[in-house]
Amino acid sequence: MLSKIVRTISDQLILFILIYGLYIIIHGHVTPGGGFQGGAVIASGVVMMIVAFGSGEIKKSLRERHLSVVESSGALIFIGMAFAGMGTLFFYNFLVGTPVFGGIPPTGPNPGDVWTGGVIPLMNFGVGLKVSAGLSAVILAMALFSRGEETEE
Amino acid sequence: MSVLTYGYAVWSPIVWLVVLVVLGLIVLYVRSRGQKRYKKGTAQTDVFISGVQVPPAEQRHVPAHNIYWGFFEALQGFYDTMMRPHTGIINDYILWLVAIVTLTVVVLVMTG
Amino acid sequence: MEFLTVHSPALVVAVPLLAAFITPLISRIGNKFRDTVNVTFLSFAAFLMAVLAVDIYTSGTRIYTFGATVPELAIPEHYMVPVRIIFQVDGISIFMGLTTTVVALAALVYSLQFVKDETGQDRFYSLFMILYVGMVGLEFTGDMFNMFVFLEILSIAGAGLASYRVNLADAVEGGFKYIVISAISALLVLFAIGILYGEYNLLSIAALAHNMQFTTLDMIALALLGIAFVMKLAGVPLHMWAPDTYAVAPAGITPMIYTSSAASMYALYRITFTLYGGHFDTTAIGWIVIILGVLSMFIGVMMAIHQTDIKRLMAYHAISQSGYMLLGVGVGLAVLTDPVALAAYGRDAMNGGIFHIINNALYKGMLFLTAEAIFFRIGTRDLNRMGGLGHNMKWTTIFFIIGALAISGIPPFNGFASKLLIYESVFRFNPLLSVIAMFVSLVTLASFTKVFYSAFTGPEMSAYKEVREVPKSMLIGMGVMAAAIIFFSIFPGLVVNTIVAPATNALIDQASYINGVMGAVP
Amino acid sequence: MMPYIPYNIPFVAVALLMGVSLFIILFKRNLIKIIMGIAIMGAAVNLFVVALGYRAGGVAPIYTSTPEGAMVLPVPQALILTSIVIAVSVIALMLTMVIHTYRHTGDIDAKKSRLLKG
Repeated sequence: MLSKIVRTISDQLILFILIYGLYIIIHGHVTPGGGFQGGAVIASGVVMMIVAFGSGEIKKSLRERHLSVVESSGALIFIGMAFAGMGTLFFYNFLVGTPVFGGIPPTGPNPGDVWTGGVIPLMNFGVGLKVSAGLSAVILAMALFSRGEETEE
Repeated sequence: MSVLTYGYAVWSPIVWLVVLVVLGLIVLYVRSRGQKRYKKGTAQTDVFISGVQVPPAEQRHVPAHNIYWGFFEALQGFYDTMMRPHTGIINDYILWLVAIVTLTVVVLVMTG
Repeated sequence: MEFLTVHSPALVVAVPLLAAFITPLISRIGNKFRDTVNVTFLSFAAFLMAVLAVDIYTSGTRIYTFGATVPELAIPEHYMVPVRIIFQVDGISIFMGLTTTVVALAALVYSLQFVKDETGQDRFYSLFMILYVGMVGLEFTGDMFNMFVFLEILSIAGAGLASYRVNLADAVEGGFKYIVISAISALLVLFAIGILYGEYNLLSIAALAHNMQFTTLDMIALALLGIAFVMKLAGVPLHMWAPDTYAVAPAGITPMIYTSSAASMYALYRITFTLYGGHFDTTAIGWIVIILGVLSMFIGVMMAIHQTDIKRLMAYHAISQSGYMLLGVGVGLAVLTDPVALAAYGRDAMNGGIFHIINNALYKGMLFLTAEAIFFRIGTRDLNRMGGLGHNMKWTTIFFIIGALAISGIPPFNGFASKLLIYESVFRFNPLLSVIAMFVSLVTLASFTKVFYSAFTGPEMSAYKEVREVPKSMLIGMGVMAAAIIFFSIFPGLVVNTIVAPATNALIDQASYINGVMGAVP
Repeated sequence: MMPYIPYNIPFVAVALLMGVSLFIILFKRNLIKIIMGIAIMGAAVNLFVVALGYRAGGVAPIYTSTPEGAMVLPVPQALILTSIVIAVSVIALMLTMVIHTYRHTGDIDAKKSRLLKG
C-alpha cells in the first residue's frame, strides 16, 4: 500500500480512466481503438489500483469468480452476435439498414456517428468486457501469486 | 470393402484372419496329439536354475532398465552421441530451430 | 437439415467455442450438468462434422465466406481478390477434421473421471474446447493469417492444458517448453506471411497460389513456414520438446496435443502442395521432407527403446510414427512433377502416409490413454517400478495389446495396412528408405514388448495388490478408440477408398483448390 | 538511389531487433530473459509487417476525418493488432509458468531448474 496522497489521487483518477476506456470501446468502429484497446485501458486502471492499494485490499472488492463471469458474458455477446447473423451467414452484419445501429459510417471530415456500424459496436462492447475482465483477472492473479497467495476457486 | 488394392498387390485382412484361424486349428490339433504326462503343481513345473536357490516370484520380475541390456551395451557409443543433444535446455531447442531454418533457406535458395 | 448442411463449416467451429464460453457460467449449476453440456456440444459438433463430410464426399469442396450474403461469394462484387475470412474445406481438410473429432470425443469422455478431483475444472473444459476449435480452424481455414491465428489458439490452449497439474513441477516445465517453441515457430510463420503479403498484397491461400512467382523471397518464406510447422509437428532434430510435453500433459490432453501436431503436419502439406505446388519443381523440398521423416523414424525409435518413463517412451514413438507420414507424403511431393512416377507409386505412398495419420492418431492416442490409466491408479510413470498390473487391470491390458500390435504394424491391424502401402511404394522410389522403415517397425515392436513385459506381466506386486480397474468413463474413452482401430483394421479398403483417396486427390489437385476461390476471376 | 534510403530504416531496425532477440533466446539461461527475447522478436515481426504497409506520404486510414491523399494500408495494421493481442496472452501465460517453476524449484535458470531431459 502506497502513501495517502497516491491512494487519494488514484481514487479520483480511476473514474476518468474507466470513462476513457469506455469511450474507446464505444467509438471503436469510427475512430482508432476498439474493444481490446479500451479493455486494456480499463485493465490498466485496475493495475493502478493494485499498485496504490495492494493486491490484498483489491482482492476484497474484485473477486476473480465475478471477473470470470463478466469475461464469459463478453465472449458470449461476441459469439451471440455472430450466431444472430445465421439467418444469412455466420458473422453476417444483420443490423445494417435497420433503425438500430443501421447507418454506414460517413467518410470525409465529421465528428463520427456512433449510431452506425451494425453489429460491430455491439461486438466491440463484448470484446471490451472480455478483455477488461480477463486482463484484470490475469494481473490480479499474478499480483496475488507473487505475494505467495493462491487465488480462490 | 475389406480388400485394400494398390499398385502391385492386394491386402485383405479377412483372408489373413481365415488363414490364421486355419493355422491355429492345425497347431491345436498337433498339440492335442502330444503326451499327457504334464501335471500342474508338482516339481515338474518348478523353476530350476542349476540348483541355485530360486528367489520368490515377486523378485523374479526384471525391471525395465535391465531389458535389452546387451543391446544398449553394444550401442553405448551411439547412445552417448544421442544423449548429448537431448539436454532438456530450452535454449538448445531454439538453437536447433535456427540452425535448421538457416540450412533449409540455403538449400532452397540454391536449388529453387 | 438443409440449414445445418449449409452452415456446417462455421458451426463446427462455433459450437465448441460457445461451449467454451458458457462453461464458466453454467458450472455454478453443478459439475455434472457442466460435463453433460460439454459432451453434448462436442457430440453435436461431431454430428455436424459428419454432415459436412457426407456433403463433401458427395459434392466436392465447400467454401464458406464469413459475413457474405451467400457462402460461395468468396470474391465480393467489384473486387478482384478475396477479402473476407474464408473457410475452404476439401478432402484433406475434412479428413483431418474427422481424425480430430474422433480423438477429441474419446479424450473428453476419458477426462470426465480423470479430472474429477482436480481444481480448476471449468478452465480445463474451456481450454479443451478451445484446443479443439484451434485444430479444426487450422484445418479448415482458407487464408494464411487465420492459419497463424488458429495455430496460436491451439498453442496457447495446449500449453495451458499441458501444465494443468501445476502442483507437479515437471508439468509446468513441459508446458513452458511447449509455449516457448510454439511462440517462436508462430512468429516465424507470421514473418513468412509478412513476406508473402508484402510481395503479393494477398492473404488467401488460393489467391497466393494463383499468383505465386517462385522468387528468392518466396523460397525464404517457404523455408520459414515449412520448418516452423516441422517444429510444431516434432520432426527430428526439432523434436526435443515433444517428450517433455507429452510426458507431463494430463490424460486426454496428450492425444489432443499429439493430434494438434498432426494438424501442423496438415499445414505443412497445405503449404508445400497447395501454396507452392503447380509449376515449381518440388524435388528439393520433397527430399527435405523425406530426410526429416527418415531421421524422425530412426532417431525417434532408437531413443524410445532406451526410455524407462512410460509416457516419454510413447512420446518418442509418436515422433517416430510422424516420420512415416513425412516419408510417405514426402515421396509423393518429390515426384509431384513427374506424372509417370506419381501414378506408379507416388499416389500410393501418399495414401499410405495420409492413412497413417488417422491410424496413428487412434492407436497412439489410445496408448497414451492406457499409460495415463496406469498413472491414475499407481501414481508413477516409471517402468522400473511397475509389474504385474495385468492381474487387476484387465481391460487396460487388452486395450494396450491392441494398440501395441497396431503401432508395430502386425497384421491384421490397421498399422500394418498403412505401413504396407508405404513400404511397397517407397521401395519403388528408393529401396534403402523402405528397409529403414521396416527396421524401425521392428524396433517399435521390441520396445512395446519391453513395456508390456515390465508393466503388465509378471507376478502380482505386493505394492499393487489393491490396484483396481480404472473407472467406466475412462474405459469408454479407450473403448471408442479401440473400436475405431478394429473397424479400420477389418475394412482398410473401405477407409482408403472413401476418405484417404479424396484427401490425396485434394493435395495433388492444386488447380481445383485455386478455382474454388478464384474461379470467377478471368 | 538516395530518396529511398529512409524507407529502409524500419527494415534495418527489424534486422537489429531480430538479432538482439535471437541472441537473448539462444544465450541467456534466465527464463524471464527468454520471455523478453520472445517479446522483442514479436516486436520485430510486428514492425516488419507494419512497415510493409507504409506508403510514401500516406495518411492514417481513418475514414471519419481523412484529408485527401494516399492512405497507408490498413490491413497489416489490423493483422498486427491481432498479433499483439495474441502476444499479450502468450506472455502472460509464460510468466505464470515461470512463477510456478520458481515456486517448485527455487530457480529460474533454464539449466538448473530442468527436470526433464534425455
